[in-house]
This record gives sequence, C-alpha cells and structure tokens, in this order.
Amino acid sequence: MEILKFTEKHTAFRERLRLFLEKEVVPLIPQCEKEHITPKSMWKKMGQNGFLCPTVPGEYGGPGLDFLYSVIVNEEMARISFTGLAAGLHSDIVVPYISAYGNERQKKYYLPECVSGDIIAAVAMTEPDAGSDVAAMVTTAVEEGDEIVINGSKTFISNGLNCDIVILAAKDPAIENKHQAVSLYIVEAGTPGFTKGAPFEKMGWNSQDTTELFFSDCRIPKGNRLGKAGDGFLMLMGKLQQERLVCSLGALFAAENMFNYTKDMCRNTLVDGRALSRSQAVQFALAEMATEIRIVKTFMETLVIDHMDCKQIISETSMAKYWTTDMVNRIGSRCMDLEGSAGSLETSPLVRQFRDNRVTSIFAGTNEIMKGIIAKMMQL
Amino acid sequence: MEILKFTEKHTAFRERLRLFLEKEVVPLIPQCEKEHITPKSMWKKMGQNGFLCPTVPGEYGGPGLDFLYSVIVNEEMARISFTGLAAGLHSDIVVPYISAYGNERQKKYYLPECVSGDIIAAVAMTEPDAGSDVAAMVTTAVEEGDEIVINGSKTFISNGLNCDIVILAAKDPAIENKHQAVSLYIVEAGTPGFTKGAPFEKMGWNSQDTTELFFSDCRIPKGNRLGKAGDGFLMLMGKLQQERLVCSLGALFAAENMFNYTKDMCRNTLVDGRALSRSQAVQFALAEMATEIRIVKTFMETLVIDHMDCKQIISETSMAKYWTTDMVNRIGSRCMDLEGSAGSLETSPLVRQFRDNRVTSIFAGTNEIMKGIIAKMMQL
Amino acid sequence: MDFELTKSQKQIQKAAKDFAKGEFDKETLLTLEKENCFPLSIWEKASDLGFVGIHFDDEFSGAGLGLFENVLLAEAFCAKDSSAGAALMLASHGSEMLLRFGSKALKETFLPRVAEGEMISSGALGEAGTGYGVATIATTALAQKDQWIINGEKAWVTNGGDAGFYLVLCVTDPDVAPEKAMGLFLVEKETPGITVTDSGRKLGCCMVKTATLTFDNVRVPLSNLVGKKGDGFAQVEGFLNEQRIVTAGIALGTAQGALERAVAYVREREQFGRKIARFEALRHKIATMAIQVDLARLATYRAASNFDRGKISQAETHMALEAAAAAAEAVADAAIQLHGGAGYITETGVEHFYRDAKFIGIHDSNQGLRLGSIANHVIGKLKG
Amino acid sequence: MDFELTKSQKQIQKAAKDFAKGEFDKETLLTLEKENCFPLSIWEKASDLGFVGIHFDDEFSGAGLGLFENVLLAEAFCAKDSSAGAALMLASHGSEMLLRFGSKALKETFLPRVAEGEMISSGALGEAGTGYGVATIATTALAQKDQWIINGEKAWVTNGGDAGFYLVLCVTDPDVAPEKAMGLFLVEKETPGITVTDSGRKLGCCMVKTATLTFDNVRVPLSNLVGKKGDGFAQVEGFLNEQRIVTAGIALGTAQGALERAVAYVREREQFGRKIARFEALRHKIATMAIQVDLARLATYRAASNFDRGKISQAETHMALEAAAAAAEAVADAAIQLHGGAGYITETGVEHFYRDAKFIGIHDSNQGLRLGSIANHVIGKLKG
Repeated sequence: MEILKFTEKHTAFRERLRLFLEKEVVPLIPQCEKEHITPKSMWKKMGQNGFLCPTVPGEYGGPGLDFLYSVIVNEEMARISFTGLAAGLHSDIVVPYISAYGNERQKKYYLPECVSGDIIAAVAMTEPDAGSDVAAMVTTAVEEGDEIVINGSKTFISNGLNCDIVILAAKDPAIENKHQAVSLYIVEAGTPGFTKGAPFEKMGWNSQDTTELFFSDCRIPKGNRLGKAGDGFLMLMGKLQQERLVCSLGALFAAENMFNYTKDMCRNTLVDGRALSRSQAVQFALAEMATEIRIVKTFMETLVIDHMDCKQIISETSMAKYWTTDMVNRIGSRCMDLEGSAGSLETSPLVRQFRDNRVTSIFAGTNEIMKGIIAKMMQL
Repeated sequence: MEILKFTEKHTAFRERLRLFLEKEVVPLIPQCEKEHITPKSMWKKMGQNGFLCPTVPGEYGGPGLDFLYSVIVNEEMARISFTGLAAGLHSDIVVPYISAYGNERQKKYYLPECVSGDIIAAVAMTEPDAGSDVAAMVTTAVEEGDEIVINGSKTFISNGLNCDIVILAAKDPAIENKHQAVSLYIVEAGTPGFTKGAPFEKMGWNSQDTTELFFSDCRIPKGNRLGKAGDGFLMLMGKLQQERLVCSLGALFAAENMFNYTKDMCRNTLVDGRALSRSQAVQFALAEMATEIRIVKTFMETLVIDHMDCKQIISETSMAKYWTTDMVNRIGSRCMDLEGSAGSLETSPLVRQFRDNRVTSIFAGTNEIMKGIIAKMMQL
Repeated sequence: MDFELTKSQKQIQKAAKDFAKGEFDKETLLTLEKENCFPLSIWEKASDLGFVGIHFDDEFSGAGLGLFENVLLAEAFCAKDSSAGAALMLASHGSEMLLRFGSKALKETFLPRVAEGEMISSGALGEAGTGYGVATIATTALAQKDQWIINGEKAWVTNGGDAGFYLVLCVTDPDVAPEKAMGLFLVEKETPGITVTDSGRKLGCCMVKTATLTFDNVRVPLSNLVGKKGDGFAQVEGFLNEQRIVTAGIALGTAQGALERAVAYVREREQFGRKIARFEALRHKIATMAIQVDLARLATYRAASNFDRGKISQAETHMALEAAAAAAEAVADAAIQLHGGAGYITETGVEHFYRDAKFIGIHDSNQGLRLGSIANHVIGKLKG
Repeated sequence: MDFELTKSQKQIQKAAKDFAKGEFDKETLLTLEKENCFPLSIWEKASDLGFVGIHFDDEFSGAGLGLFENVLLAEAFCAKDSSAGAALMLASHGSEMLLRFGSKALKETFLPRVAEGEMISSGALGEAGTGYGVATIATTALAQKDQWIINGEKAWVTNGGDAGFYLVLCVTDPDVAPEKAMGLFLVEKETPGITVTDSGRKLGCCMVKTATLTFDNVRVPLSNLVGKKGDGFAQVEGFLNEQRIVTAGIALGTAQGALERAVAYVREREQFGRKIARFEALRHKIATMAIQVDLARLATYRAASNFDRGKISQAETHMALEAAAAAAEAVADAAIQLHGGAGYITETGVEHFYRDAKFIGIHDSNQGLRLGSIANHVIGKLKG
C-alpha cells in the first residue's frame, strides 16, 4: 500500500539532491569528521541549490514545498550518514520556531537567509543540570528597558559553533512558576557577551560542531523575543512533534541504510569460498532485521501523513522516537556482528553510521522520557 | 491515519456479533474447554446469524461481503479467546479452497452449507513426518475408475472431529516429482474408510477438536477432486497468503486484548494501597507493549488493504506472521509478569489466551519457515 | 575457586536422577498434572530414600546436609519432570522456618513427619493486596490465657488443603512497626475454624495446591509460637530467601529438562531429508538455550553454596532466581518451538515445562521484585 | 564448589586495581585512545610490577601463575579503562604459543623480553577470506637448507607494527590435510621481507594496533619453528581457546567498568528534584546490568579455573566469551543511555567502553562462531 505519494517532482528533487551530495558533499566528509566542523560554504551550497528549509513559503524566500521534501532530504542525508550538514535540524527543527512563532518582521528578516544557507540556525534548550528536566534551566533573561540581558550557559548545542542565530530558551527569574518563566529569544552570533566553546569530542557526529554556548550580560533587543513572554515552554512543546518525527525518520533511514549495506555485504563476502548469506543463521538475522524495518516504516509513513494533516500525534511520535532509535542501535549492532572482523574497522561504513546514531535514543528527549509520555497519555 | 474504512454497516455487524458472542457463546466456553470440543449447534447458530463465510457470494448462499467482515469476525473471536469456534479457520482458510478452486457443482453443493454452519470444514495437510516439510507427505490418492482411493493419515487437524468435510492433500504415488504429485480432494465425513482420532490434549485450544484423521482404502468419487490433478501444491501455496494474514490478525488482536486487560488490571490493582500502574517500571512496560502493538497494527492494516486489492504480498505476510505471533507470546508473557501471582491462576483471562496463542508461532508455517521465505524473497 | 561438585554431591545427584528415571512414570504424571493431584506415592518413596528433608538434622529424620544438596535434588527431579519435581520440592514448604526457629518440642513432633513422608507442610504468609510482601498483613494472633486466637485470611497458600500443618504469619502487636509486630504460629490442619478454598487450576506446577485459608477464631496452644514474638517478619524474610534459592533450583531443573528434550528431538526429527539438528539456525538456538541454562546453574549453585557457608545475600538469591526463572521460561519456550506442532501437544511432555517455568517465575516473586532487590544492593543507600 | 578467590588471588586483584587507579591517568588515556597509541609507559610499569606474563614460568620472568590470575588482571585493568586494559592484556598476544610449545632456547630468548616490557608479541594467524578460522590459509613456509622461506599475507594481525616478533602460521606441507599441514614460526620484526600495513582507526580497542602483514621471501632459521612441523593448526586452536578466555576477562572488566560508572552517575545526577537513582525504571535497568556482569563473571572464572586444572573445554570458553561479550555490549550501551547526553561525550569516559565492548565481541570471533562451537558440544555428533 503506497502511503506517501511521491510525485515526479519529488523524485526529481531527490535525484538532484543525491547527485549534489555525491559530488559536492561526500568527498569532504572525512575532512569534516576530522576537524569536528563542516565549512559554512557547504551550508551555503545546500541553500543555493534549494535543499534547505523546503517548507518555508515563497514570501519569506523559501520554495514553499510540502513536508515530503523534508522527508526526502532527511532520507538522503541518512544515506550518506553525514551529521555535519544537519539539514534536518536546521530546516525542520530550528527554523520552524521562526516560521511558526516569529512576527512578520522577524520572519522577513531571518527566514530568507535561513533558506539560502547564509544563516545557520541552532536551538539551545539543554543545560548541564537541565537535560531531561528542562524546567530546571537556570539561564536567565531579564528585561532592561528595550533590551533583554541574558546570563547563563547551554550545552550539547548542535550547529553550535557554526550557528549565526540561536533560538534560546531562558527564564525570567522574577517569575516563580518554572513553566511560565521561560521565553524564547533569537540571539545572533557576534552579539557581545555571547561566546561559544570548542566542539565536543563525541562518540559520533564528529563532523558536527556540537558545543557549549555562554551568555554573560549578553544584551539583545526586546524585539528578538519569539512569541509572547512566558510562552517558551508551550512553544518548545509545540515543536516537539515535528522534532521527534524528523528524529525517528532519520533513525529509520539510517537503519535501512545499514541493513542494505549488510545484505549486500553478506551476499558478496566469501568465507572459505562460501558467501556469508548462504548461512542459515545469517539469513534468519537478515530476515528478522528486514521485518523490523519494514513494519515500522509503514507506521512512520502514516505518521508523516498525519503530521502533514496537522493532527496531534504526541503519543505516536513518542512511540516512533523510542522505537526507531532503539531499533537503529539494535540493527547497527547486529549488522556489525554479521560483518565480523571487517565490521570492527572504521573502513566499514557501518561503524560511523552506528556511532552517529547512538545518540538518537538520547537527544530530542531520551527514550525514557518518551516512555513516560506514552504512559501519561494512557493515563497510567 | 485511518487505513481500514469501516462503514456503519461494518460497525453494526460488529456490534451484532459482539452481542451474539456474549450471549450465546461466552457462557459455554468453560464447558467446551473441558470437553475438548464445541457443539455443532454453536456452529449452526453462528451460520444462521450470518457470521460464517462473509465473503462467499450470494449465488452460493453467502452474504457476499468484503474481507473487512472477516477481519471483524477474527477480532471479535480474539476478544473472547475462544478457539472452539474457529470461525476464521473455517471461513477464511478452509472454505476459500472451495470458493477459489471448486468447480461450479462443488461450489453449489458445498458452499451454502458452509455458510449456514451445517457443514464444518477442515483442511488436512500435515502428517507426522511432514510438518514444515509438506512435500514429505506419504498419504496417497490413487485413481481407480471413477473413484479415488485414499490411504494414509493426517495429524494436528483443527476442527478435525467436528468436520463434515475435509480438504485433503494427498499424492499420486505414480508421480515421482513430489511437487507435481499432490492433489486436493474434498472428503466427506462418514465416507467408509475415513475415521477420526480422539481430540489431542494440548497446551491450549482446548475447546478445539484438533485430532488425527485416518484413511484406509477410503473411496471418494473422482468428482471430489478440487482443481486439476497435480495442482495441489500450487493451490496450497495460493491460499497461504490469506491463511497467514488471518493468523497474524488473530495474533495481533489477541495481543491487544491481553494488553488492554493488563492495562486496566494495573490501574485497578492495589498493592499495599497503591495502584500497580503508579510504578514507573510498570508504566514503562505498558508503554513498551503499547508501542509494539500500535506499530505492527498499522502494518497489518495496510496488508489487509493490499490483500483486498489482490496484491501478492508473500514476503509481507510472512513477516507479519513471524512478527505478530512472536509478539503475542512476548506480550502475553509480560502481561502475566505484571499481573504476578494472580496471573499464575487460570482465573486470570491472560492464562488461557496465552496458552491458546502459543501455537500461533508454530502453525500456518512455523516462524522458522517464515524467515526462510523472507530470506528467499531477498534472494539470499 | 572450584566449580566441581564433591564426590558425595555427585552421588546424591546421581541417586536423584536415578530415582526420577525409575519412578517418574510419564503417563502417571501427565494424569496427575491434568487432575491437579499431588504425586503422593512418589513423594512417599522419595522420603523413604531420604530425599525429603535432606537438609534437616539427623535427629529429625533428615540427612544433615545443606541447601546446596537440596538444590541438587530440585534440579535433578525437575529436569526429569518439572511438575512432579516442583511438587516434591515444595511438599516441605515452610518447614525451614520450623527447622531454623522452632522449639525442640515442635521440631521433634513435626519435622520427622515431613521428612518421613507423612505430612506435607505449608507456609501461610501473604495476603490479598500485599503483593509478594508481608509488610502489611492483617491476620492477627492475640494471646488469651493459654492460647493464641488467630483471625484473618491468607492468600496464595502453597499446599493449602494438602498440608498437615501451616506456619501462619500473624500480627501480634498491631501497635508496633511491622518488622517487630509479627509472630509465626504452627497451626495443625484439623484445628477448628480453618476454611480452605482451593484456588483452582493454575498456569503451571499443577501438582501443588494453592489455596486461600480463612482463620475464624482459630485457637492454638501458646507453645505453637515458632521462635519469639516479634520475630515473625524477620523469620519469614529469612525463609523466603532460602526458599527462593530452592525455587531457583526448581527453575534450573526445568530449564535443563526442556533443553534435554529439545536436543533429543532435534537429533531424531527429520525434515527436508535431514535431521533438523543440522540446520544452523536451530543449532544456534540450542546453543543460546545451553548458555542460559549454564549461567543459571552457576548463579544458583553460588547462591546455595554461599548460603550454606553463612554468606547470605538477598542479591545473590535474586540473581539466581531471576537467571533461572528467565532461563526456564526462555528455554522451555524455545523447546516448544523446536518441537513444532508436537511441542503443543500435552502428551509430548514439553509444554508443561513452559507452564511450570512461567508459574515459578511469577507465583512467589516476579521480575519487578527481583530486580528491585538487586538494585537495592547494587545502588546502595542514597542521600537526598 | 567454592566461589571465593584465594587470599593470594585477592591480593593480586587488589594490586591490579591499585595499579590501574594510580597509573591510568584519564586525560592521558583519552589522548592515547584518540591517537591510536599503545600505552607504552604504563605497560612498562605494569611489567616492572610483574603484571605482564604473570602466567609465564619464573625462569622466563613470569610469576608462574595461571590463566585465572591473568583473567583477574584483565578484569581489574579493563574495569578502570577498557581501552588501556585491553592494550595491556593483548601486548603479549600470541606468546602463549611460545610458552606452551616453543624450544627452551626460543623461550629463554623471547619470553623474558615480553614479561619485562621490552617487546610486544603477536600471533599472525588468520588471512583475508578465512573468516575467523585458519583451516584454509595460504601463507607458506618452505624449508630450504638451513632456513624457512615464508611467503604470503596475514590479516587482522593484533599488534601488527608494534610487536617485536610474530608467531606466523604457515602451510609447510600443502599436500596433506589442513590439520596436519601447518607449522608455526617465530619471525622477528626486523626480518627483511616483511611489510606492515596498518588497518587504520578501529571501532574500539584503539590502543592496540591491527595490521596486515605481507611476507615476501622472509627467511628465518630452522630453529624458529615453534614446536613440531604439522602441529601448527592444533597449536593455534589451543592458543585461541586460551586467548578467548583472556578476551572474556577483558570483556568482563569492560562490563564491570561500565556498570561502575553508571552506578556512580545515577547516584550523583539529579533531575526533577531528585537523584535519578531513585527512578524505579532506572533502578531495574541497573539491576539487569548487574545480573549480566555477574553471570559473565561466573562463566569466565569457571572457564579460567577449569583451564588451569587441565579441564579444557571449547564450549566453556565460548560460553564465557559469549556471556562476557554480550554483557559488555549491553551494559556499556545502557551506561551510555543512563548518562544521557553526557554519555555521548568522549570526555565523560563511557562511550569508549561501548566501542571497546563491540570490538571485542566481533574482532576475533563473533556470536555466530561462538554459538556454533557451543552447539557442536551440546548437540554432539549426528548420524545421518
């Protein structure tokens, strides 16, 4: 049953993207992985070629396409397993804060450059002591005349070093209720008092400039508040559905990619002259993985449809997030098992993709948080 | 995303069936479980009320409904966990052999009574030494003039004792190629030389009259051959898609039913004054089970659509069969864990439903056979 | 470290295996299982041979051996037949409380009867609504002149109805903290005021009865207090720890028995022109089963061995039980699958291993309780 | 049975833990790991303290102890740091073949250098396309007058490039069955004709080098044949069995270390106003991890203990390795998850436990090989 109806235009877009990635991006990956950063020029090329922010409307400089184009970008990025160009993060997770909550001025000002790749965007929620417990954040934003003064720090910020703007969550210390104290702000790189740390060394996402952000009496205009004061939590919650959906899709596509590599590898690898895939145990392992992936892929496709139909699918996206990101780790591990010795070297594409995906069960809300949400939605 | 479009008519049918089962069937279950057989009168009542063979066309005495009615019957039967009235087996697995391969005379002769419940049908493929390896069957069917003479025995035949007709697979000993030697025959109960064993004692399906069938110089008219001589295997294979689909749906519905019971039980069971569902570990277990079920349910619904659209979905139904029947065992086991002591007594509805479903990963092709098929379809 | 049984342990193990081989008639046991009946005559023979109460002192008709030897019996019996093995091992249920804490007079009166196959014993501890715990029980025993008067209801009573006496946990001092509020009382079967309600057919271990017992002004002599007033809770906790190691032995034997049946079957069964033991995926399944059984054995033997050395650890007990219960369930499940359709048929003698395994894993404790106990040990006390 | 370490084993264990605590500087090790460098100075200190070649005879600068003690070292070192621990334990890779089968002269020349931290050793056994086996190798050694001439290519050579000498498995008699066709040769690093190609960055155990070695008319003296011609295959099989028990010890320590880090973290980390160690689902996760580690320990200790007693069993070895490798992977994975975002950051010192665990589980054998070996034992020979 065909659930996602990709048109010829979608397919052409996908092919154009695939060619672009193969030619312009893939050759640079090793260098980016080594340097823990991806050159801004690559972001610009992505933007110039129309691969960023597909859903931003024409009036703000975007192509005004449907969400299926985002799905395509996420799938093609997963195929090359390249986290430095976190297009999904930029286009489908961060920029939507501006599209959805920005006022006309903010949208006109920022969106065109987000689309063109001249602005790389990040979102900053997490703090050292406020991970799963977002409400525990201590970064403050205090109004002083026409300005907002920000103090505090954020951590594990993807696109952190490259980012030209950051959507920052901070609280008004004067308001006692934690959930009503938080607002969102657009902070531009280069604003005095806003500094960035060095990229973290991580298990994966090595081409990603994940870092800490520091704010010390950082003053921004009042007009850079996104939405209403105190609505920060509601806005964050409002965007989680798409964030988790995109995260799940990425995990699914990565799992598929690792599986396909492994299936071919088992067909082509001879041990003592016999293909690995002639082993019954290998066949069963591949059959089991194929089944897992096939089943949840159908589910994910229906969620994409529901999401495009603006349905509230909080429980379902939490399920998808938990299940697909656990699955991608499970599949990656089994694939490496099947590859054996060769799967223990970085020359195997499995290794980087596995390392990259290990974080997906942690970010965008840990899978433990997901289970808590599912339980809550069941009124347990 | 609504995949199966149930109309008001479907819903009314479901409600009528549910009431019927509650009133006419459920009270008799304990007795049937004890006696390892279900009275034929119950089959007749099912038929009289229009709950058997929903898809048989009007010209053969059936209601000519779509396959969604079969899905409804399977779901409602799973809700009451009653294997004695194996309506799915009769309506969706055995009778289709006649609908699809019978000649006009056979269809006119048998189908109306299959619909009315006057005929209970069984299919006999398995032999003691031919389980997964169907081709190893030794039961023979030899043409002698206008008659076919059958010798051999079959085992694990559901509806075996009750059956009025059996679709029998037997081979012509004169043909060497195992796969071309098999034909299907309709054998009526009461035919001299056709005898039935006693119902097996089993782990579950205790209201089911599963038994052995014996054929000793059993003579049937040549006209009782179903389809062409030598096409037995092809016909058997041709019906496996629906058989496995129905089997998977049953497993899914059973899992859902056990889960729902358990969720309510955890909400309502107080231990030292606190509801079990307040335990985080219990919440996570329920969230995990809810996720598993939700994901594969979507997949199953798309398979129903594909099946109704006459698509060939051999690999997908094999995946579904393997995954759902493993899942129902896993879910049943976890549900019993959560219920604890009370889940170790037959007074818990979990226990019978678990015992009944344990066979689903074995019948209709073991899950090992399923994995082999999936691997084969991947050309491993 | 030493992973070998002693010579005498090997002899006991062999004797137990021989006994089970000789006395566990398959048809008889299938009938007993179906009819929820205790294997009385086998138990009597087992006691004649000294298998019952092997861990009781000599003076009480025991063999003066340890929990370890009792676990070896559980394993050997259950490997041959999990239902019968569990019934034999549970026939002396609760009697360890008498053995460890009872007065000489009580022990002299009752323990030999258990060991000699005259009387089944039973611990009546938990109640409805207390889960697996005994911290909030409501059954009371109040001293009145020369008697204790017991009122209340006990749930999940093993051997309820079959036992000759019950060790009943009661609150004697409702006003103090639960840990100090309880006492344990020996109540004979025929004492007026006891009503037994059988819990009916179970998922597994069907040769052992489970019942609810109500006590309506049941009077027992003062001397039937086992140990000291106020010690009941601690005594029961200690007993449960010991009992759970035996239960781990039962689960271990169940796992072992299921594995043996599976191996025997795949070595004989032919499909597609060869023994199914030649199919690689099935071989790997058997290997996985064997690992589970073996690890469960190591954990169970360690818990039993350390118990006998006085190194008693709740965490080791629960690790043993969790490993063995999980192994029993997984291995029995896999054994059914490997048997195909035959595995589902009662006569084949495999499916009841699964039912027994699952019963063992959830009846007296479940995974949640076991993991919680292990976590307490591993994580330790927390500040703040 | 006895599940206690002896007093001297406890002392060795404590000494190893103290050594790791004192010498494993976190920052240094993170750098070495990142740069794929062997921890040379730590290894030299370890050898000064007698940890290297603890199982060599005294006359070869060893401590005359057993595999069991070597496993205790592996566990203690890897619990502190899996990457460094693995590197220390694998530095003497292959030298057991020399120890067990070498001539006195060869042993006297080379073993003390290994034990004294002068020379790393290496077994060069497998080849491309042979999977984990050595039954179909193509590298040849042909005797010519007073020399052996070696030609061929060895893959997956542990310590390739870092080692001072290699023990190279070669076919000496191409015409006989593989089990009788091979011999083992000691080849010094500087021998002309050897080319080392490093395999590059690995998934884990990055302080140990892996390389491909080509031998182009490499000439070694006749006396460098280790043991007898024709015995090579059996020698390597025996070595692999011993090595895999050490590897199980490495995996065990990796699992233990990951567990310790996770427990420490959940005891400290606060979210939602309380220590996350108070959340029941996380507690159960910790308990599950603890069970896995504990079962792996029992299986590993048993394999090592029985090996030292001469009761050598492929099945016990593979059970130990499978249990330990699975535990290491699962526990390290859970440890990352329990750390949340911090678990993914290298500096935290948890993620490399996962990578090391997975590497250990697939580099020298994988689950398929282990299960296959266990199945052979459990199922036994088949007729027909």
